[in-house]
Amino acid sequence: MNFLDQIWLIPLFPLLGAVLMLLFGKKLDPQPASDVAVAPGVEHTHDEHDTHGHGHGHGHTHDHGHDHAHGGGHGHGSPLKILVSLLCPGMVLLSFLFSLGAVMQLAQLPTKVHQVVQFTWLAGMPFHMLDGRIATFSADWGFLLDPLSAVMILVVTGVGFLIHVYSVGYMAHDNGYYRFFGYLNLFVFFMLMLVLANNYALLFVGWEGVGLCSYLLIGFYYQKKSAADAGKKAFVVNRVGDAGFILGMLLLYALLGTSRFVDVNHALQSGQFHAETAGFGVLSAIALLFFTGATGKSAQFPLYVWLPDAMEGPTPVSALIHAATMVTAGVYMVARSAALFQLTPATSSIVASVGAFTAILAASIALVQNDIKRVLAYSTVSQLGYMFLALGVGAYWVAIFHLFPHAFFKALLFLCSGSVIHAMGGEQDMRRMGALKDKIPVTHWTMWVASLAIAGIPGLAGFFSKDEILWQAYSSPSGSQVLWLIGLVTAGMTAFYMWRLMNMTFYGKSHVAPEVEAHIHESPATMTVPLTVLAIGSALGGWLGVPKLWGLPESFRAFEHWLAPAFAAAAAEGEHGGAHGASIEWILMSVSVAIAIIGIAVARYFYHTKPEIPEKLELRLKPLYGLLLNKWYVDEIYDFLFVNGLAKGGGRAMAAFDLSVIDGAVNGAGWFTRFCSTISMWWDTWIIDGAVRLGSFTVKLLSYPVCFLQTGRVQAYALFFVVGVLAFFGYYVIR
Amino acid sequence: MSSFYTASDHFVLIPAIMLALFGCAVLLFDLLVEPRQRKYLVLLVTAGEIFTGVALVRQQMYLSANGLSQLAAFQGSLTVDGFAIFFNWIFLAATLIVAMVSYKYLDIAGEHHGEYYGLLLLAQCGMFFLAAGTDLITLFIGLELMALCFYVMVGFLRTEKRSNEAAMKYLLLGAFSSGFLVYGFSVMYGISGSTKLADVASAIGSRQPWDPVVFLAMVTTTVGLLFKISAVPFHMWAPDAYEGAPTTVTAYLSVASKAASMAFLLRIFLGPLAPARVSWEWLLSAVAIATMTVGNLAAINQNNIKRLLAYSSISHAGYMLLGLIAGNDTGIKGVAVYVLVYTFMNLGAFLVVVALRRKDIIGEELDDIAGLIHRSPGYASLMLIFLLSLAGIPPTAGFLGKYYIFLSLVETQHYTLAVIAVLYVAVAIYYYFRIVRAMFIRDAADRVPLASSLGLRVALGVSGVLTLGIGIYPEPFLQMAQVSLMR
Amino acid sequence: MHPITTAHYLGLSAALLLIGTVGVLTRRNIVIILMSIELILNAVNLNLIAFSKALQSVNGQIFAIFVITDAVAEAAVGLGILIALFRNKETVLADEIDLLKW
Amino acid sequence: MLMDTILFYLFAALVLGGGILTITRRNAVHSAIFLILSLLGVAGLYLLQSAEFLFAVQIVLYVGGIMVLFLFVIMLVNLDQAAKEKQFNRQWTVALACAGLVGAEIFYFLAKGAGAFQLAKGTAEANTGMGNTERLADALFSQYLLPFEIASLLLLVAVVGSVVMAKKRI
Repeated sequence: MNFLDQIWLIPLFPLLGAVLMLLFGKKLDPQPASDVAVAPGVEHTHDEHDTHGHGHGHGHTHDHGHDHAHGGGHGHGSPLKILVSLLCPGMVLLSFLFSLGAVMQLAQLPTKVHQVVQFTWLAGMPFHMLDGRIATFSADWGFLLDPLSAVMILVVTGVGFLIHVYSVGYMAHDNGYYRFFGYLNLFVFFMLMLVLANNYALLFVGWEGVGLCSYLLIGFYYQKKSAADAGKKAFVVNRVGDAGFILGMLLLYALLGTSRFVDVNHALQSGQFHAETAGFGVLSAIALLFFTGATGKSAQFPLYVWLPDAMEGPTPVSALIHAATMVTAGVYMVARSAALFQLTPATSSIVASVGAFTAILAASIALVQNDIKRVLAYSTVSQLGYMFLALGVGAYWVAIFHLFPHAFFKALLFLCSGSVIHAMGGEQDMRRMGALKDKIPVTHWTMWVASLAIAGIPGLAGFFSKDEILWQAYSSPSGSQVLWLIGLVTAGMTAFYMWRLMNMTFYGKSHVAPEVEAHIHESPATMTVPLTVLAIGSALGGWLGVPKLWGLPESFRAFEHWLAPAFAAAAAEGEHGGAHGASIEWILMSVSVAIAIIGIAVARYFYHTKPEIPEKLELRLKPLYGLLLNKWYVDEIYDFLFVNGLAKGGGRAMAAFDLSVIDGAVNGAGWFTRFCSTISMWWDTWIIDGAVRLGSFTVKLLSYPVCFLQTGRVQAYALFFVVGVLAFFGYYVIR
Repeated sequence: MSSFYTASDHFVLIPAIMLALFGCAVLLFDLLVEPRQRKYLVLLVTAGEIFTGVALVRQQMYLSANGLSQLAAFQGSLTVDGFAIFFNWIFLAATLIVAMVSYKYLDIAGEHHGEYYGLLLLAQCGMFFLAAGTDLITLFIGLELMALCFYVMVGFLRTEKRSNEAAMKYLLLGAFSSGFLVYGFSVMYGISGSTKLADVASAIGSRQPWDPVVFLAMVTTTVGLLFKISAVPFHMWAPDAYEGAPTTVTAYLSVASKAASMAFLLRIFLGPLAPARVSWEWLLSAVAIATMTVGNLAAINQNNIKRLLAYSSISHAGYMLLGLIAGNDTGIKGVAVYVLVYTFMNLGAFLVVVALRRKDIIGEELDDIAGLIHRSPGYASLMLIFLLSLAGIPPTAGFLGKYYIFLSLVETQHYTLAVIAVLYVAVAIYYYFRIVRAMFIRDAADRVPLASSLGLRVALGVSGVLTLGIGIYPEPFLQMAQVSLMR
Repeated sequence: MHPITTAHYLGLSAALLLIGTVGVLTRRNIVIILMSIELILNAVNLNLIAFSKALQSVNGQIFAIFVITDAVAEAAVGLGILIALFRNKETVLADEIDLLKW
Repeated sequence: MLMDTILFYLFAALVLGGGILTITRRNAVHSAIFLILSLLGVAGLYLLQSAEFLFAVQIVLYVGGIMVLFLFVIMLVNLDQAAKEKQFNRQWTVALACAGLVGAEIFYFLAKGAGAFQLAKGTAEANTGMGNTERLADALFSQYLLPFEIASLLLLVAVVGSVVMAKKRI
């Protein structure tokens, strides 16, 4: 079978699943709800009476069912439900298999590019491009499989399938089971459209579609107001980014007269356009607008605010959408436009700076979060920042390389956290966890692998990609030591907060409420098997991109070779590694490993060896959040110096000395990080979130005067009419 | 002066004749049928539309067979061209869909009278002349024919205060604005000595673009036109009329009347006023920005779905104007496409509101649509499609409309307008998603499935399929929109 | 005394338009608002007739006939709606019908 | 010539005076009477401009038809109550100012460009020897046949519409 020409089937399968679920799902719903849905055509007056009774009854069971969403309710295993459980993951599995087939066949092709155009979608009249030439632009329903999209579809369908399987277990007791899978399948469809599109307009279809599904899934637990709010926030913030994307897209058309990636790249590489090194030209503007879109979708500063809130959705959703796939759409899109960004150093450096800034900002915020999913959410933002850093310095394949294992280990982390939450009966606060290691061993071990991977321990996936990013940030012509340093600090923080999470959750003393304690149980096999598979991926995924330095056979650098044709332009002027000595690379690598280990060690020291330190700090700091920053600062120094160091030490001066030198250093370091992250938090809550709120608030506020113009008096309307006429006439006079 | 009603005149006029004929037939049959059989009048309307459709097809075929771009009749009073046929299809679809959903709604409201269908058809007849008229008098009379039907239909719930009020306001303002419009026409006549659009165009073309009298005619005409498409600051009738009118009429008013007025506006601006472009381009830009601003901002705080959609349709008028401002082929085609897709998506959204109406529940508030996904997943999914389309999210049809408009702005380097327009799309999502949120992310007050009738389901299905279909495979519709405008 | 020109008629028409507008904008009684609209339409007719004369073309007069027709139709429907409104609300004052707002 | 001038000013005074009184009288019946007066003035001006047919239409239709309709409604809805209320709304000052400005601007445009109207000479018949009514009929049933037919629909709608609106039970 020729998979390559049947690419269109890959997104079609999940679409089919989604349509089936959303149209007929209600009938499959094992809940007694189905008896309420009398055949919709029945005349209304006829059934009004008895449905009222049913409606009430059902409303009640519904709420009841939801309260016990995780608590083991009923309705397990009805044949229809099993059908849903088989159908939806099955569709994604089919997509995965087709993707595998297509990618394998793609590998046989000499050009490694395969484009299939189904039919024309947007056709236009001939129009004048910016340079005056006439072009007839068109966008097709067409698919492009090249190394870049190949990686993406494998990630989307592969990880997507595992998460679907996981969801079968995770959502087993939830109402709206069918709805959940319908949305999830729909999401996979749009995500596949996004990555398989052969032009920007079609990419935008997927781009908006995934946003919509994200919205629906974040708000899935609609009884929670916060969930509904979070969904709206996500959508609105994304739309702001999208505005940039649309404009960029249109400007690109007007400039090049084409929308296909292949043609765009060809045009950009034809030598007709020169790199805009001197100033900020139209290419830079387009790139910047694209990047604006990417910041929205991929949660970069300043549009990242929606992602942490998005954690209100069910955990598999967080794993699939808000960690592994959708949020990488921005990375993918920028990588897709590599030829464009290559020509626009100014924008590229903005990308790199924003990426680096986001990475460190989010990491510092993650340091103090107590909600297990929020830590991971900020971690995601931070890792995405890494990817943009790589994109910004021109290391496109490295960004995709990081995206790939990140999809594994971040999905795994989320799923593990979901498993923890599942075990804890819905508890998400890490302060009420602890010592879960032996109770949920599979979850623990898989999460352990993932944490090591994200922390950057050599041998595991995260190490290779992260190290490559740091190296590129340092060595690339557009990189710098500063970027590297930021990346390095972020790496340390990452190790710290991940092991803080591990320690608070799995090790140490148990803080679990007794009534919850009794029910802790390992998740069913549908959940643990995906975890294990992802753990293997997280462990081994990095070996596709071993640093050249290690001198291993070229097959260990498969990833770079695979992607090379996609970034031909970038590669052409790449190979800059030679400029720097191998020794520097070794040193940097060692430093990054060292800082990862230090981060882990500090976290372990804080949260395992001496758990009282953070608690103390916590206690001290908590009441001070609200106080003025300066005052707090003074108080803290006072406390630290006198209460800890002197007053407590008192007569035991020697012991005090020991304390202040050894512990003090540790405390100081901890205190400093906390200080920084508090500022970050403050910044996040008040400035960034505030700006978003201010934006929506202003819009709402402006809405009032506009409404109040509408007084209801018809003559006031007529007066406005006359004022309009007056203004028009006035325009003539003042012209 | 020899033969004043030729075969060719007849051929061009058939669609209007059919509409008028069946309109009168409905009025007559209404006297013959029992009150509870009135819903069969819909069949009569359908028959009328079929005949009209056949006539349109014949005209279309005649034009293409003879390689004509247009066919004038009545000594140039009426012109059938691609433009007119395109818009007439829109009117036809809108009228048919509205007729199909009306009987149930009016039954529930207790005001099911045959006159309603007659007025629907006669209104459509007026729209025919708006789209096909090329003479000031024809256009004016067509406009008034349409408007009068709407005044009555808006007030059709005669025992409801809000309906009375809406009709009264609409009539007072409508009559006032048409006074200005026809004042402008009179000045145009004074300038050219003729009522034919082509003569007016050449007369205006022979003058300076900033000629004071031309400007006077332009402004007074423009305000009348802008009133009809509910552009700011002449929009204020729209929210009130939309809210007070029976929902089916609101649907009709918001799409068919707007489409017809848009056709009218295009005829005037691309015809007689085209030479004076420099003097109206800025005016329309300001109006478009104001329209998008007011429409989008005011919609945010609405809790009544009809009112919210009313403000949203005001903002859509702003987008449509942008295509005219851009003024290149893409822009004009963009307007045509926009009107087409707007028809189906807006109609669809209102139809779902129609479905919410029950005996004792008016069903217009956001609370009434809450939890629709649990009550009627099909309706909720369709509504989602309509709202996504209204918000301009691909691959729905709404994206297509916005897309061409924005593209034309970028092509003609109206960057500021493009940026503003795109940003307002972001604002729009905010209020459309209030409805989505109510439907999907809230619990229903009760779980009674929506009332529905065969007509309603067919109408919703058609709107839904077209809203998605045009977005996914727009080619045939784009071909239709290759309107032959007088350029 | 200057001979009467088209401009005189146009000025008179503009003045009548103005009066009608003021009536629409200020009078509370809907019946009188409708009368004011009649004034506006008559202003238009004055314009048309004046042009018709000046241009020696009968088209303007025909246009005026249609404007009169329209005025009649609008008045009839307007008064009908007014009666329906009065039946429900017992008022004919324009600023007292404000159920629909904001 | 002089006669024309005098008559013009006479009718103009009638038109404007009637108009002003229409919109200022408290009693709606008085308003209606002054409206008739104003419309009669307009009719007179038609005559001056040699639009005899329109003169007749104006008298019959407006003064005979519409005015009866108005008076009828005034009786029907019993305006006594309304007559005791304030007759101007709260926005009247602003409205007057705005309307005045618009009027001033229209005058400004007319003053600037009125002369231009004489430029366009009608292409139509100058003097065919036909009377006004005949010429009108000629044009109405040839060139303007279509709007004439549409007008019948317009009137149909007006009849149906006003019946639907005004009748208690239909």
